Amino acid sequence: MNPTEHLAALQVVVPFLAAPLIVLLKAKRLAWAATTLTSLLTFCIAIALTMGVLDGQNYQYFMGSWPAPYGIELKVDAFSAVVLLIITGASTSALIAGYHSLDKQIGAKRQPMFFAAWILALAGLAGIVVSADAFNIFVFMEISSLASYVLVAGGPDRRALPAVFKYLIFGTIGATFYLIGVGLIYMMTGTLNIEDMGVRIADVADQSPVLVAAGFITVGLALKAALFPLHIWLPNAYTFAPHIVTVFLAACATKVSLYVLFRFDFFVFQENLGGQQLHFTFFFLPLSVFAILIASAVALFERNLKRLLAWSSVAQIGYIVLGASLVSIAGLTASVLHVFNHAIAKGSLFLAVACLACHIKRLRLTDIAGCAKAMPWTMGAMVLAGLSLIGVPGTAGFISKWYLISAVLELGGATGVFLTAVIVLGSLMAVIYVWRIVEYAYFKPQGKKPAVSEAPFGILAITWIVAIGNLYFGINPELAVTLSESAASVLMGHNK
Amino acid sequence: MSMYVIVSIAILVTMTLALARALKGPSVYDRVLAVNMFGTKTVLLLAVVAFFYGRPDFLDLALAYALINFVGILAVLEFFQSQRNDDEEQAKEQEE
Amino acid sequence: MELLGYYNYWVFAIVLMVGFYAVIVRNNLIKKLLGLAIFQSAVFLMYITMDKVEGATAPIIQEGVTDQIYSNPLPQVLILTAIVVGVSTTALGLAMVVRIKEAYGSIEEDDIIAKDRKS
Amino acid sequence: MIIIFAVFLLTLLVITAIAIVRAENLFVAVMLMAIFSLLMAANFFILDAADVALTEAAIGAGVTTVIFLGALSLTAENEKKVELSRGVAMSIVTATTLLLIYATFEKPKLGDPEAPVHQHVAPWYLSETPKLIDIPNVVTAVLGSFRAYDTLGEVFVVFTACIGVLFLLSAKNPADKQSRRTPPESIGLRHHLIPKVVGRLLFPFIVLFGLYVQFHGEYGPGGGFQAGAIIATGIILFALLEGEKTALAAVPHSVMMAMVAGGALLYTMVGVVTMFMGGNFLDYSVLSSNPVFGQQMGIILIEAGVGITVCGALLAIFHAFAARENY
Amino acid sequence: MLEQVLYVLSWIMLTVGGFFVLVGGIGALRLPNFYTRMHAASVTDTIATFLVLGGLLLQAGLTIATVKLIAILVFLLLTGPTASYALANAALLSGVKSNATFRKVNGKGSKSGAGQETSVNQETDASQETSASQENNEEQSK
Repeated sequence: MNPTEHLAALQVVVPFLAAPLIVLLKAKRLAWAATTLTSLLTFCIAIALTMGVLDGQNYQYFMGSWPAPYGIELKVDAFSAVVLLIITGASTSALIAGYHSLDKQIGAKRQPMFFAAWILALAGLAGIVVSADAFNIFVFMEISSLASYVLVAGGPDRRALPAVFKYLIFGTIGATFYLIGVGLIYMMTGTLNIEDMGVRIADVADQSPVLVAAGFITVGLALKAALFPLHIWLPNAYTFAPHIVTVFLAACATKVSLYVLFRFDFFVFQENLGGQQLHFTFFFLPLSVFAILIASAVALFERNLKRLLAWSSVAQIGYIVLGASLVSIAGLTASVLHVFNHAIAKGSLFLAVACLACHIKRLRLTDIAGCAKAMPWTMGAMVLAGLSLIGVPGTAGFISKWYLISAVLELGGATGVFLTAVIVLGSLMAVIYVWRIVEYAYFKPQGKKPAVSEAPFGILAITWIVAIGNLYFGINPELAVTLSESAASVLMGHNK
Repeated sequence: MSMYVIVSIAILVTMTLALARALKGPSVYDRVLAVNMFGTKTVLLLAVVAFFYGRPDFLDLALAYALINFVGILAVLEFFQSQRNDDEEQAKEQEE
Repeated sequence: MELLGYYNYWVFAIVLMVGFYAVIVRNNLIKKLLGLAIFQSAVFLMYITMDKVEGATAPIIQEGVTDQIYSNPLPQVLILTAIVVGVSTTALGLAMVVRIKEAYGSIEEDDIIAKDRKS
Repeated sequence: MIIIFAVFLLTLLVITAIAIVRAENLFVAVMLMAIFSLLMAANFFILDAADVALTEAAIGAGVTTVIFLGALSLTAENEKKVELSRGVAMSIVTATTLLLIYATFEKPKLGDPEAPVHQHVAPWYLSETPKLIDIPNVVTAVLGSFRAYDTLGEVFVVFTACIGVLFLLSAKNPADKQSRRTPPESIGLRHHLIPKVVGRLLFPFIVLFGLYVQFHGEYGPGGGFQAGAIIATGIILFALLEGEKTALAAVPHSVMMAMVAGGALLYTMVGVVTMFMGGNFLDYSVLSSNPVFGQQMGIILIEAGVGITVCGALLAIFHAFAARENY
Repeated sequence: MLEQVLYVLSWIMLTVGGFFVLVGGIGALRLPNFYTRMHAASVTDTIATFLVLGGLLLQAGLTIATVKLIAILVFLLLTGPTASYALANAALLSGVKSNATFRKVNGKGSKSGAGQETSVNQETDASQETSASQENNEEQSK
C-alpha cells in the first residue's frame, strides 16, 4: 500500500480507528496522549495534502473503488486544504492546552469518553471537508454535530445544558433542512455527487423543486454556520463549553458549514440557476452587514469574556460571508483568507482565555481585573491575538481585512464606499471591545481576590505558538494568500 | 384479489377506530389499549399486503412488528409500575 | 387520480411543518424533541415517496422472474442511514433533558430561563 | 388500489402528528408517537421500502418509545400550557408549507417511471448488482458496498450518540446531595407472573429471529441495523421482565462497551485491510481471488460490525436511562 | 377439487376475519368503559387474527411463508392475551373502576383526567374510594 494514494481517506480513517480504542482506555492521561497523537497525525496528513495541492496535485479518491456517481468520491482541492489545516491544527493545539485545562472541568472517569467524542468531532469535520458527495456530507455533519454537542455539554456550569440543547435543536433543524434540499435536488437530477449534480441540474434548473432546494440548503447551512439572524444558539454554547472545546469549535465548526455552503452554491447553483449570483448577493450581503454591525455592538456591552469573544465570532462570520457574497475572485480570496486568519486569531484568544481560567474561576471582565501583573505572558498573548482580531498592520488579521476592503472597493460606487465604511466601523468596534479586555486586565486595580499566578508552561507555550502564528502570517502571508487565491479560482472556475 | 381488499379495508377501518380511541382516551390505559390494538392491526395489514403484492417473503416484517409491539406494551407497563413506586414512596415520605 | 400523485408530497409538507411548529413554539423540552422526531420522519417520507415506481416491487431481486421491475434502492439506503441518525439525535437530546431536569428541576423552557436570570 | 390505502394511512398520519403536538400529557404524546411510527412504517412498506419499514418499526416504534418512556419517568409527565411567539411561528410555518406545496407541482408524480431519480444512478445499481456482487437484496448491496462509506459514518453516528448519552448521564446528579432515599430495587414486572412466563418463553426466539434477520439480510429485508435493534429489543424485554440487575449481570456494562467499540473497529478494520491488500478503502473485491466472493465476504463482515455496534449502543443507552433512577 | 375447497375456505376465513376485526374495532370505540373496551380489543387479537392469518395460510400452501405465518400466529396468540392481562392488571391496581366511566363523560375533559388517574394512590381502600370520588367530582364539574 502506498500511503500517499490514500491520504484523503486516511484523513478520516485514522481518527475513526482511534475513537473506539480511546473509549476503551481507562486512564485519562493515556486517553489524552492517544487523542493528541491521533490529532497530530491528522495534522501531518493535512499538511501533506496541502503540500500536494500546492504542487498542483488533485486528490481524488473513490471509496470502495466504485466510480464517481455510483460510489462515494472524496476530493481535496485548495479550499479543502485550507479548511483541513484549520480543523486539525485547532484540534491539536487545543488538545495540548487541554493537558492542564481540562481536569478542572471534567472528572477523570469521564475523560476517555470526552476524548473519544473529540476525536469523532474531528473525524466528522474532516469527513465533511474531504467528501464530494452531498449525502455523505450530511452523515458526517451529523457525526461532527453530535460529537460537538457532547463536547459542549461537558461544561461544568449548569447553564451549559440549556445552551447545548438549543444547539442541538438548531443544529438538527439546519441539518434536516440541508437533507430536504439534497433530497429535492436528487429527485430532479438522480445523482448525489456534487459535481455530477452541477452537470445534470442544468436541464431542470428553472423548475420549482430546484429553486426551493436552493433555499432550503442555504437556510439550513446558514443556520449551522450561525449567520446573523440564525446565530442565537452560538453565544451561550461557546460561553459555557469547556475552554478547550471553545478553542476547537470557535476556530472551525461554523467555518466548515460555510465551506459546504460555498461549495454547494458555487458548484451546483451558480452556474445553472438563472440569476443565482444576484440572489446570492442580495441574500447574503445585507445579512453580513447586519452581522458585522449588530454582533460587534453587542460585544461592546458584554460583560463575560467568553461571551464577548463569541459575539465577536458572529461578527467575523459576517466578514467571511461579506467577501463571498460579492461573487468575485477577489472577494472569495478575502473570504477564504479570513477563514484562515480568523481561526488563528480566535484560536489564540480562546487559548489565552483557557490560560486565564487555570486560576480564575469565573470569567466576567471584572474577575480578570488587574490580572496582567500576575499573568504577563497570558495577557501578552491575548493582546497580540486581539491586535490580529482588530486587523492592525503586521498581523494576520490585517491581511484579510486589506484584501476584503480592496475586493469591496472593486465594486466601486456608493456600495463600495458604504461597505468599506461598514468594515472600518466593525474594526473600530473591535478596537473598543479588545480595549475593554486590556483595560480591565492592565489598568483596573486587582480585586480582593487571592493573588493569581501564571498559567502552567505547557498551555502557555501552545498559546504563544499560535499567537506568534498571527505575526508570522501577518508578515509572511504568501502561503495563505496562494492557497486562498487558488481556492477562490476553484470556486469561481465553475462559474464560467 | 378482492378478498385481500375486503380484509385490508376492514383492518384499515379498525385502525382508524383504534386511533380514534387513542385520541379520545379518556384514561391512559385506554390509550395504551388502543396503541396495542393498532400495533396488532398493523401486523395483520402487513401480512395481507405482503400477499397482495405477491411477495410472501416479506412476512418477516410482520413478525418483527408483532415482537416489537409486545415489548413496547411491556415497557409501558414497567413505566406505570415505576411511577406507582414513586407515588407510594412519596406518600410514605409525606406520612413520615 | 391526477392529484393523488402529489398527495404524499403534501403530507410531507404538512407533517414537516407540524413538527417544526412544535419545535419552535412548544415550551416543553420533551415536546420539542417529539416535534423534532416528527420533523425528521417527514423527510423520510419524502425520500421514500420518490423511490416508488408504478407496478414495481421492492428491490430484492426475485430469482427466475425476468420481466419484473424494481423500485429505486438508493433512497431507501439513504433513509436507513437517516433513521439511525434521527434516533441517535433523539437519544442524545433526551439525555440532555434528563440532566436539565436534575439541574433545574424543570423541563419547561421559560422556567429555565427565569431560573438562569435569578442566578 | 394499494395507493388508495396509502392515501388513507397518510391522512391518519397527519391527524396523529397534529394530535401529538396538541397533547398536553407527554405520556399520551409518546404513545401517539408509537402509532405515528407504525403508520410511517406501514407506508414505507406500501411504497416498496421493505428494509426501511423494518428499520422504522424496530428503531422508531420500538427503541425510541422505550427511550422516551425512560426519559419521561425521570422528568415530568405533564406539560405546562405555554406557547412562545405563536403568531410569528404560525406565519413562518404557513409560508414554508405553501412554499413546499408550490414546489410539488413540478415534481415527478408518485410512481412515475420516467422520473429523473430512476434514470441515472439507480438503474446501474439494479443491473450491476447481480453481476458485481451477486446478492438478491440490492438495498443491502448498495448499503454494504457501493455506499459503504456512508454506512461507516452511520455506525459512528450511533457510536457517538452512545458515548454522548453515557457521558451526559455519568455526571453526578445534583439532587443526590442528601441521598434522598434508597432507590427501589428494580425488580422488573414483579406481580406479573404471566408476562414473565411468556416473555421468558419468547426471549430465545426473539434473539434467534434477530440472528436470522442479520444473516438473511443479503436475501431478504434485513441487515445489521435491523438485527441489532431487534436483538437489543429482546434483551430490553429481558431487562423489563427480570429487572435491571439481572440483565446487567447477563450483559454487563463492559461487554456493551466492548460491543460498541468492537463493532465500529471491525468495520473500520475491514476497510484498512482492503487498503493493505492493495485496494481502495472498503474495496472488498481484493479480499478474495474471486472479486464477487470477496464482495460478499466484505458485506457479511461489515454487516456483522454494524449489528454488534447498534445492538451494544442501543442497550447501553437503554441502561443509561434506566439506571439513572437508581443513582 | 381440493384446491377449490381450500380457496373457498380461505375466502370465507378472510371475510369472517375481516368482519371480526371490524366488530372489535367498533366495540373498542363504542363500549362504555375500559374493561369492556378491552374485551372488544381482545376479539381482534384472538379470533380475528386466527381467521385472517389462517386464511392466508391456506392461500400460501406449503412454502417458507407458511412457517412464517404460523410463527406470527403463535406469537400473536401468545402475546395478545398476555398484554391484555398485564394491561388489565395495571389498570385495576391503579384504580380504574369498571363503573367509573358509566356516567356520560365529556370527551373534552378527558385529557386532564388521564393525568390524574396514574397518580392515584391505592395504599388503602379508603384512599382509593376518596380518590375515585374526587375524580367523579372533577368530571362532573366539567
